Amino acid sequence: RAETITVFAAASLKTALDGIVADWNAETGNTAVVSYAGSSALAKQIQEGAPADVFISAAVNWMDTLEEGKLIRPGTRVDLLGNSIVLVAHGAEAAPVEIAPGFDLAGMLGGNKLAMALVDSVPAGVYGKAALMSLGVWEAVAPKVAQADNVRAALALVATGEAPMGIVYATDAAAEPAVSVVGAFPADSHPAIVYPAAVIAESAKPEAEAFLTYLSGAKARAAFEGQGFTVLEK
Amino acid sequence: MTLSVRLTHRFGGFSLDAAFEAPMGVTAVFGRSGSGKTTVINAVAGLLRPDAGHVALDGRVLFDSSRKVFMPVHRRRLGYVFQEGRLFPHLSVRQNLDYGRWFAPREEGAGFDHVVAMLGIGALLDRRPGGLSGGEKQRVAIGRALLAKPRLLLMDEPLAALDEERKAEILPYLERLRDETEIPVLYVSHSMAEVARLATTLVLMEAGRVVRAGPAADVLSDPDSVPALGVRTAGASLHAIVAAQEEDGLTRLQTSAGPLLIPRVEAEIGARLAIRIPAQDVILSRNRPEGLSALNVLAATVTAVRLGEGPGAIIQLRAGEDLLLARVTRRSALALELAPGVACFAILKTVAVAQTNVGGAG
Amino acid sequence: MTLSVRLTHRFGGFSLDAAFEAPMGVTAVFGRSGSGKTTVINAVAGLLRPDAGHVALDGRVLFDSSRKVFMPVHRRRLGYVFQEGRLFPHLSVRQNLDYGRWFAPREEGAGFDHVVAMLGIGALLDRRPGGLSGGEKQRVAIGRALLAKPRLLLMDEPLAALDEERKAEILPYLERLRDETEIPVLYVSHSMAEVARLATTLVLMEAGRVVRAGPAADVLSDPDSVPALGVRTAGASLHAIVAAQEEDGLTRLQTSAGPLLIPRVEAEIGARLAIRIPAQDVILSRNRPEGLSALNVLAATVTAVRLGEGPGAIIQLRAGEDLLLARVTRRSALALELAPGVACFAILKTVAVAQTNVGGAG
Amino acid sequence: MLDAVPGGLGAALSPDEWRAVTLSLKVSFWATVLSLPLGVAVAYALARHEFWGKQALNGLVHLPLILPPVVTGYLLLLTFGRKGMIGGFLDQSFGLVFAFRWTGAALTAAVMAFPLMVRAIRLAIEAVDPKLEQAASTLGASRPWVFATVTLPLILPGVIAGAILAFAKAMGEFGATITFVSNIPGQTQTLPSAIYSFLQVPGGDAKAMQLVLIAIAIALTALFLSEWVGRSVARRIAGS
Amino acid sequence: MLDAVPGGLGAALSPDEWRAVTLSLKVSFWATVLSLPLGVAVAYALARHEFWGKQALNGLVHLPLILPPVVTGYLLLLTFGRKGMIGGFLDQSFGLVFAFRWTGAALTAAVMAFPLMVRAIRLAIEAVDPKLEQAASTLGASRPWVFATVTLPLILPGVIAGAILAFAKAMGEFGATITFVSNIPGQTQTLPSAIYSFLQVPGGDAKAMQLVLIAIAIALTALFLSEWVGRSVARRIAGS
Ligand SMILES: Nc1ncnc2c1ncn2[C@@H]1O[C@H](COP(=O)(O)OP(=O)(O)OP(=O)(O)O)[C@@H](O)[C@H]1O
Ligand SMILES: Nc1ncnc2c1ncn2[C@@H]1O[C@H](COP(=O)(O)OP(=O)(O)OP(=O)(O)O)[C@@H](O)[C@H]1O
Ligand SMILES: [Mg+2]
Ligand SMILES: [Mg+2]
Repeated sequence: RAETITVFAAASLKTALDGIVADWNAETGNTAVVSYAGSSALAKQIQEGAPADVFISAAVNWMDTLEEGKLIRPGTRVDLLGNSIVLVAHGAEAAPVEIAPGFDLAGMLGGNKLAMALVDSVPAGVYGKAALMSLGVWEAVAPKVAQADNVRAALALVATGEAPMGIVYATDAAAEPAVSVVGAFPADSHPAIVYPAAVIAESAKPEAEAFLTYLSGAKARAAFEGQGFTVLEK
Repeated sequence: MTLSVRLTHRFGGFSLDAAFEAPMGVTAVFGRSGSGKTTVINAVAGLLRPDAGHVALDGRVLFDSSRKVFMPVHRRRLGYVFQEGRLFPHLSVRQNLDYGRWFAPREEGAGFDHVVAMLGIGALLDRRPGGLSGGEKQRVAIGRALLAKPRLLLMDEPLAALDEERKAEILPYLERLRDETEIPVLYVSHSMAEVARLATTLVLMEAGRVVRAGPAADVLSDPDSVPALGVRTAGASLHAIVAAQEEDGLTRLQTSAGPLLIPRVEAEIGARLAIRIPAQDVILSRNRPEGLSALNVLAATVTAVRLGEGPGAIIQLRAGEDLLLARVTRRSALALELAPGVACFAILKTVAVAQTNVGGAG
Repeated sequence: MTLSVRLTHRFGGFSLDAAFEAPMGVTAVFGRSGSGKTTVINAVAGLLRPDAGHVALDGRVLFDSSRKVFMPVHRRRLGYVFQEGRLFPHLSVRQNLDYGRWFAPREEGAGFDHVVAMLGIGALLDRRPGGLSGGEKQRVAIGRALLAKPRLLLMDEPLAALDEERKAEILPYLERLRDETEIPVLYVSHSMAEVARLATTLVLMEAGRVVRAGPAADVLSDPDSVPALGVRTAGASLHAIVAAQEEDGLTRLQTSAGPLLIPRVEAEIGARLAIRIPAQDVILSRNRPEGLSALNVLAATVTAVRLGEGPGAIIQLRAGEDLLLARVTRRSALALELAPGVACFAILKTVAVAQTNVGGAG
Repeated sequence: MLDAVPGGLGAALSPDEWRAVTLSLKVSFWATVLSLPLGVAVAYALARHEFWGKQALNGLVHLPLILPPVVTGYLLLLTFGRKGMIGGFLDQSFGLVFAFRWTGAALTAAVMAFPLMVRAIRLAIEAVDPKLEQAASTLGASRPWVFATVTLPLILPGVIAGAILAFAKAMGEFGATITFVSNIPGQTQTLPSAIYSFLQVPGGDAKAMQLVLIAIAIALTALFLSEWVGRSVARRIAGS
Repeated sequence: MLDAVPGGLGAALSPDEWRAVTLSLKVSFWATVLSLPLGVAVAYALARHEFWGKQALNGLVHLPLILPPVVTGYLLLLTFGRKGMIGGFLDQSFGLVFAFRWTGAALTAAVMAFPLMVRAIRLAIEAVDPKLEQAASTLGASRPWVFATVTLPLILPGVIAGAILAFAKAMGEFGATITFVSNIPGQTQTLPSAIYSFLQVPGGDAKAMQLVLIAIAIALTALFLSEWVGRSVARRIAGS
């Protein structure tokens, strides 16, 4: 008997997840439909009783909130994916930058802006700010930060040359030909970048857990890695 | 059916305080520009809620400030011909004409084709009001009001935009309306010819007040109302019966003062007519004149003489059972020694009795 | 200054094909409702771009379809009094009146206070047009046009919404305008009294065509134009010189046919006047009548007799150097054996010469 | 019908994308049609009546214009969601569910477009000469009849303008919709939501632009249609 | 001035939030004021003239209504950014920079609000009787004079309505603004951006709602003011 499950997923997962869902549908005969939106909107919708079966968040804090609210099925939460943040610069062949404590990012920017996602609310921005703080350069850079409402918008600012540099996910940077990655932030300079996933408490469909399992499978792993994510081991 | 009106109302600098009765027939409201005629008619229509007063049509109360009665406009069943047409721009002429019929009872009344033919608007039926000339618009507005089969017709200078011939064509229809139906008409006009022809009752207004009101014949033949009417518009009416249709295009009438010849009137022999004789169209003579082109000479007796402030005098005459007014110069009045009781002859040109001055006896 | 007009234009079912010259003075355009009067005036104003034709004012080309000249409205310097007022609702009466003055040259012309007093709108100056009565609106519209100091005045039934007295007050001003300034006036009216009094030139229209045009005196005294004018509006003009102001309120005039007494006219002794005598106010007699209240008897000779289709006849008379028209019944015409060459007397009531029929000699 | 659109644009769209297009049309259509009577009524009340709470109503109508769409969507989620006050009531009483259904998308679109619709209609009503309405009532027409036979036909161009404006707005509405009903393909994924999804991932721009062009084409068609209708109505009124 | 607002709301706001409030006011004000003349001109052209490309202009004006705001913001970035065609030109020729400046936020707000403004004004113009304009021209007024002395005063209520609508829309604009000029506290962080930020983190709702109330208060004040002005203008016209 074919079943339809609804997956709420962070918008940045779309490319990889669309492929995986197509495979899963074909293999199982079930149907998974994915609603892509910002993690905060999806989480709030789940709080309001959205008919979701699986939630894949880009923000740990929203998954924590749902868990505290007993809105996810106990024991189903997994840290599905990992990502990293990188410093990008405008142009296909920008010179690499060595990212180390106290590096002169502010000096490199001069009078220009550093594009990031919202540093207090959007995960990529939060991670980026944490990294700059731990490297001791936030104070100097803060006035030069232009915050976009999501990573893609931040990337667009660099791609158009509006801002010479930006901090974005490695996954996003890789696919944009108009920018080049000039440096990666050390993994220990910021909290681990994790995409948690879980089955929603109200979901009555066994297929939801099966889908979650499938996401950790080999085929899915290949698809995620193809987009630059790291698939975290359980 | 009788309309009774008692109103007071204030606008900024203007205050209205008017009361009159409008019996069956046409009640003309006559007065200068700004004297409050439209205001009165709007209050009767319910478009204006006056400060105080009482309006009743045939016993049915339309407005009573003391009892807080105010009947909504659409329930009053009036036909209002506005000073400025107010045709519906989005409807064709035909649809404009039909508008009131949706709400009118199915009872018989003026037929569509009849009204259209009478007003000469047959060729316009499929046009929109936007492209009509001023007179065409007003004719359609009259038709629209008539076809709503109203219990009271309100007309605010309905013919002002029409040419004389068109007026002469429409007036008889308004007369027939007056005579054949039981619809009272409240009629505002600047034209004394119209008023005198149509009005059975006359209300003279000045600065928001009614200065004279009463049966039109009385008001018009009273020398004292001449100042209010304006000297050039005064005149009285003769009652007459159609005696014969002569072959040279004249109609012979019988009045209590003798025979009268006027341009042909389409009326049955024996029909009763009222002939308005403007005071300034009457010439007086002490002895019976001979060899004049004027065909009508009536024997009369002077009943009153009113010398005006200017060079004129108004002479009231009894001719048979009717009263006539004649306007002559003060000089002639003295020369002819006109005084109450004096016998004289009133000379009247046949052609001076215009179509607009002949009406069915009101 | 001369306005020359030659136009053709089509609207759906209506086609206009009119040509006339309007010299200095007042050119009245007269015709039934829907005959195309407003269309002509709009084309002159530039509000309508006719299909073809040529309009020039005093040699300045306003429109020429062959040369593709179309002068924009605001450069034509016209004063247009519209059939429906068209006051600016957002401006006070004073600001409405002042509107055209912004664009008018500073040269002298009708003064503000003068125009306001003449039109009796002094009390309205600070009001908005919204609350004005119909007649009040029209008076303000006239004032606004006059104060724009136009090179040509276009008036589309400007007095239709006014009462007789107000008309009588405004008409002399329009006459003075005609006589004292060099502004030609194109004047549309349904009222022959107005037209006859004001017009120096008359253009009769019927169904989009000019059926007669020429000096008003000629057109009006020509028995052949009676059908086009309407029998009741025909009449001719006598030229006269003020001879004396009598003490009983009459003015004695000298005409080429003899003396004439009319109600007092405020004019200098020696002033030239034109007196319109409506055809239906004239009584004819073969022998000099005695003892009548009518004070004016002029010796005359019949020059033409035109029997109408109805019971009437129009008699053209020569009285001194002027032509007169008299409307009598066919029966009287036969009884008095009126025929060209016959001598007779024209009887005229003094009071029949109304203020509106006396004009400065045009 | 839409599948018949030949070549280029159509051929390259996935079934989900096609569904987003048709869903957007459906949502915008119903949002416009169903809110129109209310829009006319509110516009009439605001234009022609004085009543207690008029300014409050006026403010309420305009709120969606003033608030960031996300906020409006969130407020809708809180009130019309299944756990929300009104949403819960409607669900239990009439089985009418908005949350995460296309009906919710329509509700959102209607709410977001409402101020535009009301403004346009209200201006049209204010331009109707009350003297014409008076004339109709003297001919025997009661208030509702006057409205139906005189006011409504005269404001038709304004109503059409308002409706099309609302339709266009509904076609473009995104922030509130995705916040309230999420972005579930085939159920609540409208064209703008689909565009958003593509803009969120690397390499999605081309696809997004393709959908943007479709959105523009639809909205402009509606717009030009309304211009044409409005003009022919105006011409009819001006006289044949 | 705004700092003087006593107690409650004001007291609880951080300096950055205050700056967002004042910036939003500044951005909306200038966006409205500066686009108004163009709005009137475009509305007049659309209402009263036939010209080549009229429908294209009409479509262009409406685009921001139809497009998801992100797309509009992105297109603005491409054209008015410093590397963009127009933006680069303006920068080099006049030193006028939009990117990351409040001027850019104002430009975005103006663009987004433009269709609303034009619609409102256009409807008002269409309601003016051309016969009054004709009357003015017979009195010697040239086209521009007629416009200034007759048309403009008569459409004033519509212009005010359009301006306030635009102002309200500008106060609420978020998606296009943040995409084009991003969110730099004190420079381009408008009230909606601040609200959005709070909505992105768990537990930020209360703070967001506080800002929402401020936005509502400002926009409604403008709205009621416009109602009042519009009404008193209408009353003046109807006759004292
Ligand atoms: N709404 C209003 N506000 C202020 N004054 C008004 C209003 N309506 C009418 N008036 C004034 O009341 C007076 C009477 O106006 P009304 O329209 O009744 O005159 P009317 O006798 O019909 O004049 P006309 O013959 O010129 O039409 C006028 O002085 C007019 O200015
Ligand atoms: N825009 C238009 N479209 C179609 N027909 C028109 C238009 N304007 C005028 N007409 C027609 O042209 C004819 C002449 O109209 P016009 O307004 O010139 O008449 P008029 O002589 O001024 O009449 P009135 O004395 O009634 O004002 C009428 O039959 C009218 O219906
Ligand atoms: Mg009146
Ligand atoms: Mg006309």
